[in-house]
Amino acid sequence: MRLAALLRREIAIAGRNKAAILIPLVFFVLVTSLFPFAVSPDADQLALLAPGVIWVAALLATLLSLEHFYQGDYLDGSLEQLLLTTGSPALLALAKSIGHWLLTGLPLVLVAPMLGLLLHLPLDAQVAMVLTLLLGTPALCLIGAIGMCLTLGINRNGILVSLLILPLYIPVLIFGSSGVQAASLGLPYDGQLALLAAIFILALVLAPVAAGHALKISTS
Amino acid sequence: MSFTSFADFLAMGGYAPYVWTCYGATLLTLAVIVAGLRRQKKKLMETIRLQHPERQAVAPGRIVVKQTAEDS
Amino acid sequence: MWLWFSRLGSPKWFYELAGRWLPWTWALTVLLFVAGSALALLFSPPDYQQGETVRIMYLHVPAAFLSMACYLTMAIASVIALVWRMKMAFAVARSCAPIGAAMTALALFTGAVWGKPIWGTWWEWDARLTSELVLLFLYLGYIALHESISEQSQADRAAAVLAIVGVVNLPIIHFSVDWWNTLHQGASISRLQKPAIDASMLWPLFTMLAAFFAFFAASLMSRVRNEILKREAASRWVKALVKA
Amino acid sequence: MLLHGLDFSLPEGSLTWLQGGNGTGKTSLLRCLCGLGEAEAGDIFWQGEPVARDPVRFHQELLYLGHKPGLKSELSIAENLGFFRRLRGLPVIDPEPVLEQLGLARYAGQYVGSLSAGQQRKVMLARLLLEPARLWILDEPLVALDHESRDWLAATMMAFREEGGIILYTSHQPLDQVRPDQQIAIQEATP
Repeated sequence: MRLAALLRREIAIAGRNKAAILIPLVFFVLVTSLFPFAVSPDADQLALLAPGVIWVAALLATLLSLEHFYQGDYLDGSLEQLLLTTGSPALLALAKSIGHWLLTGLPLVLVAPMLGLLLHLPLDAQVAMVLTLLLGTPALCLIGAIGMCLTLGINRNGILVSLLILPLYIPVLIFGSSGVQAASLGLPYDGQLALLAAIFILALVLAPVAAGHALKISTS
Repeated sequence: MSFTSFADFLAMGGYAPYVWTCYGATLLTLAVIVAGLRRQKKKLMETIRLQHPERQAVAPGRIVVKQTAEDS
Repeated sequence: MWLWFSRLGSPKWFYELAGRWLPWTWALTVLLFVAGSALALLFSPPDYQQGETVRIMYLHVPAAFLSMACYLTMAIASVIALVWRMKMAFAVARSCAPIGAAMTALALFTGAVWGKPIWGTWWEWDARLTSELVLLFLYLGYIALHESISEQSQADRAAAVLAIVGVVNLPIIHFSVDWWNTLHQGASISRLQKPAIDASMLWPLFTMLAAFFAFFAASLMSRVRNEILKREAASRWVKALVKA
Repeated sequence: MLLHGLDFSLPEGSLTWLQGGNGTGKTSLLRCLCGLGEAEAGDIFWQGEPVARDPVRFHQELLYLGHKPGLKSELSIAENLGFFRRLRGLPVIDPEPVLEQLGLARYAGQYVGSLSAGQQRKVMLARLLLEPARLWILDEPLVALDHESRDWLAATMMAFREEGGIILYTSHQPLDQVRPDQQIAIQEATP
């Protein structure tokens, strides 16, 4: 119930500030469309690169959109009030992560097929891309929350968050992009999906606790 | 002894550059750590010494509870 | 035991105790290194496959082992620090980071150089080397976070949380890197396999391992003493110490 | 360590003025009491129960107003106040009557971002009447307040105290309209 109230608040704030929600999506598309220029427009080469490129772009988009969901509340003092009124920092961190996923992670998943087309990704790989992103982006949001909450008190912490979080993103990246690669070769990829799901559940249980603790530290 | 002569020892069976760079790197790493320790200590001692005479570290303030008018 | 544990918590007591033990530990470190190097370089046979390059193993394996052990120490100290709020444990955790980072860098360097004759390239995305590389990023992340927060106790606690999150992630990263490595390279290419170690190689390896750990103990104690000075700068005993 | 010798209690239905110069740790003390700061030693009790055992119960009955208003500038006054009630698990009520008292009724639908600093603080103070709490911890509530608002705050405080509420507030000069039951001073440590 309190979680619902927090989510309503996130969505209401995001509703007022649509630009901030579109920016990660534009970034996602932009980063992906850099690669035809960097490598070559040739379909086969792009198809080979597509899984990794789209996954890295999604990962960076999630990472860079973290700040919007945490820094604002920290600076205007509402984060403290949220901590006091909801009472449990872990719940607050969880609500923030879900809000972040709903407003950034999910849109990435919906846009991914279009990018698959840009990079000539075969159809069944498109399906794998959506599935792996569907399982992977929540984990990225949850893990990212820890790094963000740890560095709230530090100004100009954008780069620092990336340094702290990217190593923790590696397992998700490995299983995510290899799942799509397997699909594009016609191989089964349910193993990758299972591992992604495992990481997601682990993150769902543990990350909010760590992020909540980090919140308490940053606001103390 | 697995080497017959000193020259043989230096040559390291043809792998001299690899083996000796590794041993050199190890020595360097250990030296860097030890140097870092000493530099940290020296810097700390200086800052504490500088800080010590001039600025008295802020002693914690005491809380005094004064009961004002009891009537209200 | 509990008295000892709580006594360990008092910085002044640890400072003096470490002070007494340090000279002996450094002496032991030097002794072990001399003995270890002699065994490794002179009194052990070349490998029938790798020839003399096997002598690099006596550096790479202890360094890699220590880089992992150092992170575990850091994480355990962080747990103790956060749960029992022990200032000393924060000092220990903070002191481990630079030593661990240096050891990880050394393990990476020696691993790469050791791999050159085998694989012909200076860097090979071998599972173990890749895990070491990620471990280095974790160390650098820890140090960067600690240095970016100005207020001492906030920096300590934030870094402690990061260390714990890191140690939980380490096995996952290790597993996924191994999995990724076998996926792409297949097990055929000889990984940085330690050659079948026969007895004559065990002694140099253990001695060097002991030397590295002695060095770890000595440098950690020294660093913890420095961290104590930094944290207890306002206390009388530090001032007396500095004045003396 | 910033402060020591902390041993005071806030009885039911009391108003306590925490007085102390700038940078003596007033804010840190208040934040510690709310559970936002880390107290190195000692415990905080709420109705005889240590807060650490059940912080949620304590926070439900606490209202802490700090330096920053804690309002989202993208949302309107009504939405901000509404969310605070929703987060406490309370049904949203129309803030009109309270805003009326503070002369903000006309702005209810306006974005908080378009308000002046003084008005934003008034919106923050409106929470005193919109969120039921038994303990008010107010950090420099008088800052940037005009005369009417000071009277309104004094009256609100007195009413709350009559109902058995507990108030602890910091301020350079005391709120002259109402006599504090207890006064806590932080003595500068003489070097």
